[in-house]
Amino acid sequence: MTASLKKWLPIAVAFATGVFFAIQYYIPRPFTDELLSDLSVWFRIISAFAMGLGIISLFHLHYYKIKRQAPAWGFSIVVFLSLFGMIAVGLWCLGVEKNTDTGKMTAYGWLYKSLQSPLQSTMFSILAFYIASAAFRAFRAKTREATILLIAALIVMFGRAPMGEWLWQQAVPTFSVFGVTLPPTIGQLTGWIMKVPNMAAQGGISLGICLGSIAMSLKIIFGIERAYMGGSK
Amino acid sequence: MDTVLLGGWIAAGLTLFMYSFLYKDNPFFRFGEHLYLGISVGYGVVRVIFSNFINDLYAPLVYDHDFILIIPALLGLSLYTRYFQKLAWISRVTFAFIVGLGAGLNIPRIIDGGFFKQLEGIIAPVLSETWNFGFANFNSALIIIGVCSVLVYFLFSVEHKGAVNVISRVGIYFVMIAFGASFGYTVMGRISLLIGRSYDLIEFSKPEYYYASIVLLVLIILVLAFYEMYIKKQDKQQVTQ
Amino acid sequence: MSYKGLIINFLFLLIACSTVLAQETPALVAPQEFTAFDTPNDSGTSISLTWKTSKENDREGVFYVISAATKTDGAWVELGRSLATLGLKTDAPQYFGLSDENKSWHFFEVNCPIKEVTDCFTSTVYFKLAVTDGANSIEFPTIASAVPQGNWFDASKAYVLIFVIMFSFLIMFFISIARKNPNLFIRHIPGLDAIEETIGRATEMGKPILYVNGLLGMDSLSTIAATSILGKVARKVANYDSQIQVPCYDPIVMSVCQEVVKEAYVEAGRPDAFKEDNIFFISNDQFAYAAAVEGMMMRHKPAANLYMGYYFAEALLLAETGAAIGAMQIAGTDSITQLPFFITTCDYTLMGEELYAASAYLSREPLQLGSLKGQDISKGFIIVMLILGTALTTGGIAFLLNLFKTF
Amino acid sequence: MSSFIQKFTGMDRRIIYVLISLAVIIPLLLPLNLPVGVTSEVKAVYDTIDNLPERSVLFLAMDFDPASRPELYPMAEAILHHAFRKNLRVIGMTFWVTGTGLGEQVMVDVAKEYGKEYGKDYLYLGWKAGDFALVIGMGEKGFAATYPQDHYGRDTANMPVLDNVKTLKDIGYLVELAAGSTIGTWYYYGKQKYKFKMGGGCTGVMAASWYNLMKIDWINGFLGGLRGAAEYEMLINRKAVAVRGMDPQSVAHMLIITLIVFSNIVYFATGANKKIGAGK
Repeated sequence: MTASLKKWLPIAVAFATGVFFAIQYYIPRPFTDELLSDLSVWFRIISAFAMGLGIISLFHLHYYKIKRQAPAWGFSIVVFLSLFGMIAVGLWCLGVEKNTDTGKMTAYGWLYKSLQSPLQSTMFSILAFYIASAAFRAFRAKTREATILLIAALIVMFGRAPMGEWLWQQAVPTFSVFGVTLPPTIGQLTGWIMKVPNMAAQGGISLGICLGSIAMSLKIIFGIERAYMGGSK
Repeated sequence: MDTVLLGGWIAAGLTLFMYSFLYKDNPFFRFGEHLYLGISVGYGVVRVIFSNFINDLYAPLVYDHDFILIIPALLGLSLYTRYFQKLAWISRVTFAFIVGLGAGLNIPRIIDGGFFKQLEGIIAPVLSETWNFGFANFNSALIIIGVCSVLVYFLFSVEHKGAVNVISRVGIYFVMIAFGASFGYTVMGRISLLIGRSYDLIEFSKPEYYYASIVLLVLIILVLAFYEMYIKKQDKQQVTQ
Repeated sequence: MSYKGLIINFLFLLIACSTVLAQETPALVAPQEFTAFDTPNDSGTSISLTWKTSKENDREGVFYVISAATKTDGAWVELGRSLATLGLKTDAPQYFGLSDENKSWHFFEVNCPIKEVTDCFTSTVYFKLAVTDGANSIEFPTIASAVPQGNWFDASKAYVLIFVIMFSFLIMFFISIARKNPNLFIRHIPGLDAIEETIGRATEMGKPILYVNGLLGMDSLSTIAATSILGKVARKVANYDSQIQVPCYDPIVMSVCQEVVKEAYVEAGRPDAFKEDNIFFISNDQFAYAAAVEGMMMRHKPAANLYMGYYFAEALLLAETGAAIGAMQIAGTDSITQLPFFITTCDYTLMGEELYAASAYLSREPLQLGSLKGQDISKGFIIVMLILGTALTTGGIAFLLNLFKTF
Repeated sequence: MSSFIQKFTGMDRRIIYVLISLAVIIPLLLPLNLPVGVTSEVKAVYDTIDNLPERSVLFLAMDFDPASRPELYPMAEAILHHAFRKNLRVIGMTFWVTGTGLGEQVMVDVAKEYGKEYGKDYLYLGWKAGDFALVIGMGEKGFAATYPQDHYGRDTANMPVLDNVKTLKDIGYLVELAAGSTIGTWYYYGKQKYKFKMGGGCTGVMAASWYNLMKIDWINGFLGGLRGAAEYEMLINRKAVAVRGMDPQSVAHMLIITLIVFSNIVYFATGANKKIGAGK
């Protein structure tokens, strides 16, 4: 009994929730919309509980690093100090970042603004360096595909920079045929690439993704895809 | 020391710590990385406690007697059955709920907003009303060709030989133009981020902040140089774990 | 007053009169066929009013005035004025479709609750229509009424349901075929063929494999696809007696991954080799996660990095660091914005739908292959529809295009 | 010679990093002031706002966080300047809890310049948990019912800024400034059902796919990245942060282009392509 329950209960739950919320879309009743709103609360409650799993995992990892005095275990102490420090300050400030009456930032808000925010922005901005080195390394006209990739990238980079537009204007003479000015400006060319070939590829890829993800949804609802329950058996 | 000044020094310092990774992995970066890890998880925990636990669960349960919320709470708690081998299967019910929910919500919305909208956007006349072939018509024709050939590339159960191969190659060329273009377009976005950081660093190098950025930059470079010399003397194995 | 002045005055009067005469426009006529009805396909919060357009009324400066009451002899409240040149049925194809008829009907939607009249759920509301050009006003003789009702099925979305049913049948059909004939052809996907080689290489080098599951939660289909691939990869890793590390962004995804990898080790007959600590949570802050994984890569120097699932800006942060340490990299994502960066930094990239096809490809289970075949048939169908639709639209027949119109 | 190629093509990436930093910092300190051309997708957003009748409502969803501030904040600034000049009412909110402060800052700062009054001319709803449920709420029940209190905890029910605008159906235009995938929430749970006009602004990386969204009519126009913001600044004739940022952009773009072109010239001129062989 339990063996089959173990197997079928999750599949039944996935089926029921899946079918219900797929059908909800077709029922124009206020209560179904309310249900959908309530559900987002359910979802937040579940993920709140799940956060505990994350903390346990993190704690476990760094606790053992310190205990075993693994190489560079000192940094694990940094994790603990900053983690518990932040939690303590946050609790003390009741999770409020800015006092809306006085407009003053609390200690919790201050920690976010002067520690987490610059760290976040800096990690993000490292992409400026990486995108340059990736372009330098990867954009070699080795194959036909690579060449196309390279040329499209060069045109768009040129066309989106005001200096590129200006240089193009200076360097490329224009003439008029049947009232049409030729050649197009680099900005127009960029716009055309974005709006025509780019759009075609985006359209094709996203249609494929739509089909793939609808099929995946159906497989989940019908219990064909069970990987999320740990294996197909 | 007032908090603005302190905040400036900390922000400038942490920014430079993280950038030092571009040179190589080093203790400054590792400190920044682990600090960031702890702070970010701590921030998340506090948010979860106040907004999810108290606002979404505790308050409605205690004040509004919204007892239906016990169900998600139980689903959430059941995640912890994983730590007991006999009960571990219960956590799968929660997984199934979340996965089923995602699947159910996605089906009609993807079909309507993604699939049909997309098809509607693609179909356009390839000849004008007076049966002329203008630039706009050329573009619509090109889009149709592009979409179809990309779709042919994604055919999995057909061998890509002969005509199918040729068409799918055309599809790949379209894809490459699109990816090259979005790569080129993104360069701008990423450089903007660096500009944003630079504004801040320039701000922090002003006299009001006692030249924080510049002082810290020099200090970090000096320490890194000494660190390099120190490592060279050590056995390499010990530091590259 | 001199006679001269008299003449001038007279002339002025004449001009003034003639301008008035010239501006004399057709008189207003009473609106026709005024009806009120419950708006279809909605939650019962609106009533639709329609009436015929007319040449005499539909011009600049003329308004239709709509009033409502809960009793025929009750207090009438003016709801709104609709400019006579605006407000046609064609504005609301979600209710009335795309018929040409719609051009000759006016349409006005009354949203509930109606201020100062009623909250209107399941109670009859009466409507009066008048037309005015400021000076004159003519009322439609009869009063229209309707009861707003919630509907149980949104018929305007029926096409979505039809598509789902057709698609489900298609997939079911091919699954049943695949059951009988499990050797369905499936084309090569180089990125997936390379996984085996990658694991072998990692084993030789005695280094771990890093598997990243994307940055979305378990409710995302890309994440589900990624965990499915993780199961297949973990099984191979277990066979080779290699190591796999899975840093996670979401605690629920982490738990699922632990289950999946554990099960894979059990299936491979090596449950003892499974280490739960290898699948761990990092942070739910995007860049804290990226920084930590970058640091891990620099220190542990994994032989291979696999990125499956949905990615945001961290894609290039991870993949470029991976390239710098010389790891073999395979990515698979349906995040179109990040694909260009994986293409340029990884050895192999699964694009879009290939991510969803991967678990079928790796497992070769008939159920999965069948659904893949169903997807392919749909793609063929789309191509035909697109070409046909284009041809028809070019010929001036909008039938197929209208079929795809969403409201 | 071949050793030079190896040195160049295998050039230490750290040299590139130094060049990029210089390309950004030097033009920031010594501006060039190049003109910025305006594209049709930005013009579409500008025109929509420009043609809104006075006192109609512009809904500004500022779904970004401090990390994306460099690209999206200037957009919010420029659009708000335009809206307040045109005497529109503005309702602001955010789905990103970490961006709550940014949204408040930009609204208050710009409103102050035009002497606009809080609660009458503009309203900031701030952040609230609920995600798509909030969109459904604002569409079905209305703003005041979904957000009984604004960002400052004041009651929204009787604010003049909400006169005659109860739900999302009544707004003039919704502008979504997105650093992530929130546009889907606005479309699937909002526009698809309540049929309001929508435009937006996005980070550079998302722009390529937003052209597609424009084609399939999710939005009628958008501002793509910092360049989009700069174009908007040109349109409203108020050159600020974004236009200033175009100089370092230009130099960095040219640097990367030069690097790519040069590396390809070296690659072909020396026949390295033949030795290494094609293929990925």
